Amino acid sequence: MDIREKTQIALALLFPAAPVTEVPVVAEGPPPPRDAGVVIQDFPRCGSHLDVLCRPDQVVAVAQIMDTEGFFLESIAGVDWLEKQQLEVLYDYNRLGGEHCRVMVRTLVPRTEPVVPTISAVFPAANWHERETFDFYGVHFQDHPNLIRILLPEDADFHPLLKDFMP
Amino acid sequence: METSIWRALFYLVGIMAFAGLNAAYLGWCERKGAARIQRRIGPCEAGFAGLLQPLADGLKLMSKQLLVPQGVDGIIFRVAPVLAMVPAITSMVVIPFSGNIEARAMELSVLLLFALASLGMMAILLGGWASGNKYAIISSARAVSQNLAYEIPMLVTVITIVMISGSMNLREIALNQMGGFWHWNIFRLENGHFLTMWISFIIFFICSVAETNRAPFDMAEAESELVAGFMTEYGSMGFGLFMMGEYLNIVVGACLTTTLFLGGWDCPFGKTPGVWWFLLKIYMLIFTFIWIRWTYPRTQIYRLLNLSWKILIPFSLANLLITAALIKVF
Amino acid sequence: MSGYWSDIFTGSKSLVTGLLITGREFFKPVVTEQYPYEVPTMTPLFRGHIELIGNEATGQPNCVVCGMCQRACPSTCISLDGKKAEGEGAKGKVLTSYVLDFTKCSLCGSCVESCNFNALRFSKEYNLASFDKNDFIMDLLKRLEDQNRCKQ
Amino acid sequence: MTVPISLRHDETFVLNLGPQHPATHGVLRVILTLDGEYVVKAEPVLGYVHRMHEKLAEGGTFAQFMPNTARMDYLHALAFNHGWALVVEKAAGIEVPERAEYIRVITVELNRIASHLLWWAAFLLDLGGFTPLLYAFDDREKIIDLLERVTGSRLTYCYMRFGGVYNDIDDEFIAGTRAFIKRLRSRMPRFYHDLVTHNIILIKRIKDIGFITPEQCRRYGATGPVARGSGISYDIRKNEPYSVYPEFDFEVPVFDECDSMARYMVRMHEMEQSLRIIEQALDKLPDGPVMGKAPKVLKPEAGYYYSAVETARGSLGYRLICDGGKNPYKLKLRSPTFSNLSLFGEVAEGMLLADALAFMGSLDLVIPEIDR
Repeated sequence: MDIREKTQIALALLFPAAPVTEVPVVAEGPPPPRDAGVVIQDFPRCGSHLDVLCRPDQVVAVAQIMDTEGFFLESIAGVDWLEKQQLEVLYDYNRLGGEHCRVMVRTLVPRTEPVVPTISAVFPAANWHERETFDFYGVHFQDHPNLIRILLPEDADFHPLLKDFMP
Repeated sequence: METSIWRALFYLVGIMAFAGLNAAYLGWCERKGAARIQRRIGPCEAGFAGLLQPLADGLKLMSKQLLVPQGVDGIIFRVAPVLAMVPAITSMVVIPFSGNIEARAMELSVLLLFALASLGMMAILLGGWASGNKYAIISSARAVSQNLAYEIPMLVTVITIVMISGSMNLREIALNQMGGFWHWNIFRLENGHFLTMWISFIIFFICSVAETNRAPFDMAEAESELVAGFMTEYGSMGFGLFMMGEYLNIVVGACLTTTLFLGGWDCPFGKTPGVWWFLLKIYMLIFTFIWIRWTYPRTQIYRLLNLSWKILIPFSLANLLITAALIKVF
Repeated sequence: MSGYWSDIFTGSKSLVTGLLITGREFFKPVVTEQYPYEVPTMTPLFRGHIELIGNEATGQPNCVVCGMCQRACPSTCISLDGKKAEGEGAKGKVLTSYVLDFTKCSLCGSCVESCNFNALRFSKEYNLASFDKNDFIMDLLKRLEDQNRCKQ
Repeated sequence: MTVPISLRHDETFVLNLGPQHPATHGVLRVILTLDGEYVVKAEPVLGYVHRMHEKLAEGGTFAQFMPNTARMDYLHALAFNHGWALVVEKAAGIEVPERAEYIRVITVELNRIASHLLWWAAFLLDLGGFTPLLYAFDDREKIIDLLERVTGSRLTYCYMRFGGVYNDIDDEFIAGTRAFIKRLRSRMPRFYHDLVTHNIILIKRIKDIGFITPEQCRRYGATGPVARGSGISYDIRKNEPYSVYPEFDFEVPVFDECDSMARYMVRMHEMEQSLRIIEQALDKLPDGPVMGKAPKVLKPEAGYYYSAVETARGSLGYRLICDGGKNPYKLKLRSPTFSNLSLFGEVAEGMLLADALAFMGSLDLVIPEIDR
C-alpha cells in the first residue's frame, strides 16, 4: 500500500461525509466549488497527487496528519478570488526522499475577515511562509509567534497581491 | 663605538629610509606576488610595472579626511596608529644588518625586541577599543588573545637560541653563526643540535606569522567577518599607519628570524659575508609570508589558540629540554 | 592522543602540498585578458541592444511599422511611428522614428522573435557604461544611417 | 563543536550583520545577539532586494515573465527558466521536441557547475582564502563563454521558450563542452581537492560546524545540498523525474555527517555528476527541430499546476493557478534558499561568530532568490 493511498485514507478520516472522487479535468473557469474532501488528481497533468479542501479550523489537524506521515511543508500560497469574495490559503506538502507524493491542501476564508489558525507549531517552516502570506494578502494567522511583515518594509500599510490593490 | 652626532644622524636617516621604503614597497610586492600566484598581472598602470603604485596609494591615503567617530576618546583614537608604527621602527635599532652596519649593539637587544613587540599588540588593542565600533572591539579582543598565545612559544624558542649562542646580544648570536650554512643555527651540525633546531625554526616562523596577524592567523582584521577589524573606523592616514605598521612588523619578524636562525649577514659558503646576504634572506622570508597569505584560508579563533597552547608550547618546551641536554652532553 | 599526532602529520603534509600548488602557479604565464589593450570578440549570437537591419542595396530599414515588437516587449521599451509612404505606387508605411529605451530592456529577445520582416537583430555592443541616463534612450534609425554612412 | 555554555546571562550586545556586509553576498541582514563571540540569538531580516515578481507575473503574459525568472537566482538562471517553461507547458499541454529537451539538460547542468564553482569561490572567500576564487573563476569563465555562444547572454539567460529553446547548439559548442569536461576533470583533483578540501585549516574550519539534523531539515523544508548533507537522499531529478533526466544514469551524492563539511562534499561531488550527465547527453544528442509548435498567445485551461525543478540550491517550485485568461491568475514561487535560511536562527544558536558565518556560507545563499 504505497504512500499515496495511506495519506489519502488518513486524510479522508477528517471528512466523514465527503466521498473520494476522481475529478475529471474541467474546461472553463476556475474549478467548480465543492464541499470539503479529498480528491485524487493525475500527477503528470497538474503536478500534485491529492487535492484536499478543508475548513479553516481543520488546517492544524491536516498539518498534524501530514507531520505523522513524514511530509514536509513545501510552501504556503494565498489566492484572491475577487469575484467570489474569498481568499484561499494553499498549503503544499511533499515527501522528502523516498516515494514521491505531493498533497495540496486548500482552505477558503471570506475576504472581509481572513483568519486562519497557524501551523508553525507543527512545521516551523510555516513561520516565514505565513508571515509572507500575511504580508501579501493580509491573511491573519491566529497565535502566530511573530506575525509581522517579512518582505515589505515595516511601515507598508497595503497588501499588494490582492486583486483590487491599486499602487 | 664612538658616539659622534654624524653617526647617530646617519643611522636615524638610514633606518627611517629603510622603514619607509620597505613599508611602501612591501605593499607593492604583496600585490604583485598575490597577482602572480593568481595568474594575473597586479598593479601595472602607475609607472613602469606599477612601481609608482605605493606613491599613488600614499597620496590617496593622505588626501582622504581622517574622521573621528563622535563620542570617542579622540586622543587614544589618534595615538593608536602611531603606536602601531613606533615599536616596529625602534626595534630596527638593534637589528645587525651587517658586521659594521648596526645602529646600536646592545647587550640585551633580544629582550628589547620582544618588549617592543608586545607594545605593538597594545596599539591594536587601543585602536580597536578607541573606535567604539562593535566589530573593532571583537577584533581587538581576538588580537590580544592571539598575540599573547603566540608570544610564549616564541620566547621559549629564543631561550633555546640564547642558550646555544650564550649571549642575548643579536650581534653575538649572528657572529656565533659565521662561516657557512652548516654553522647556522637552523642546521648547527656540530654537537648534535641539528636534531631539534629545524623544529624550533618552524615554531618560530609560525609564531612570527601569528605575531604580525598575517595569513592563516589574521583573526584581528578578518575581512569577511569583522569588516576591517580594528581598522574599521580609521580613515586616511590612520589606516595607512596601521598598514605600514603591519608591514614593518613583518620586516622586523623576518630580520629576527634571519639573525637568530639563518646566520644574519653570513654568506652560505662562508666567503664574503655582507649586508646583501642579509637583505636577500629577509626578502626570501617576506616572500614566504606573502606566499602563505595567498594560499591558506583563515583559522578559527579556538583552533588558533589550540594550535599554540596544545602544540607549539609543548613542542618548544620539549625542544628546550633536548637542547639543554645536548649542550650538557657535548 | 593518536588524533594529536595524526593531525599534526596529515595537517602539515596538506599545508605543504597547498604551498607547492600555489608555488607552481606562481611561475605560470598570466591567464587574464588586459581589457583596454586586448578587446574581447563577441560570439555571433551575443545579445547587445537591438538594432535595425537595413537592406543592403538601398540602406532603408526593412521595418514596415507593424508595431509587433512594440506589443511583444514586456517592459514597453520600444516606441516607433511611421507615415504613409507617398510617391508613385509605394504602399505601406515608412519608418520615421524608432526609439529604444534601453534602461528598461531586459534583453529577452521577444521583439526580435516576433518580427516577421527580419528588421531587428541584436547588436554586438558590450561596453554600455555611461554617466548619463539619456545615453540609453537610443534612436536606432539614426544609428542605422550612421552605419550606412560609414559603410560607404 | 558548539560549546554548550549557558548563554542567557545579561551582558549580551546586538550586532547588526547589516545589509551591507562582505559575508552576506547580497543584502541580507542578520540581527545577532552576541555574548562575547557566542551567538545567543540570530534573526535574519529579509526584503532589502524584494521586487514582487509574483505581481509582475500577474501583470504580463506567460512569455513576458520568462526574463524575470532569470533575475531571481542569477547563478542558476537556466534552471529557473526551465521550471517556468515546464509549468506552462504542463498547463497549456505543449510538446517539446527531443533535441530541445537534451539541449535544455546540457545547458542547465553547465549552469549548475558554474553556480557551484561560484559558491565554492565565495565560500572560500568567506573563510579567508583569496586565491581559490581566481582558479574557480578561471574554470567558470569557460562555461560562461560556452553558454554565451548558445544563449547570447552571460548571467541572466532568457533562452528557453514554451515548446523548446531559442536557438540550436552548433558543433563548436559541442567541441567546447567536451574540452571543458576534460579540463575540469584534470583540474579538479589538484586545484579543488589538494589545495582546499584536504587542507587541514579548512577541515578544522568547517568540520563539525553547523549541525542540521534530518528532522530539522524536514520540519524547516530545507532541500537540495543542505538536505543531502544531512543524509536525506532527495533530488528532484531522481525522486520526481522531469524532462529527459530518467535517460541518464548519475548518482545523488548523500553525506550523513550533517555538518558544513558534508554540504561542501555534496556540492563537490555534484559537479562531477553534472559532468557525467553532460557527457551522456552529448553522446545521445538526437537531431531534429529545436522548437515545437506553440500558439502565439497562450490561454491554458483553468486549474492548479505545480512543477518542481532541482536547482543548485534545492527544489524550486512554481505553483501556477490559471483562470483561462492569457495572464497567470496567481504564481507562487517556492524558492529553495528561503526555506534553507529559515533554519539559520535555530542552528546558529550557541555558535561562534566565525562559525556562524562559515555555516551561512555552507548554506549557499543567493539573496535575490530569497526576497523574490
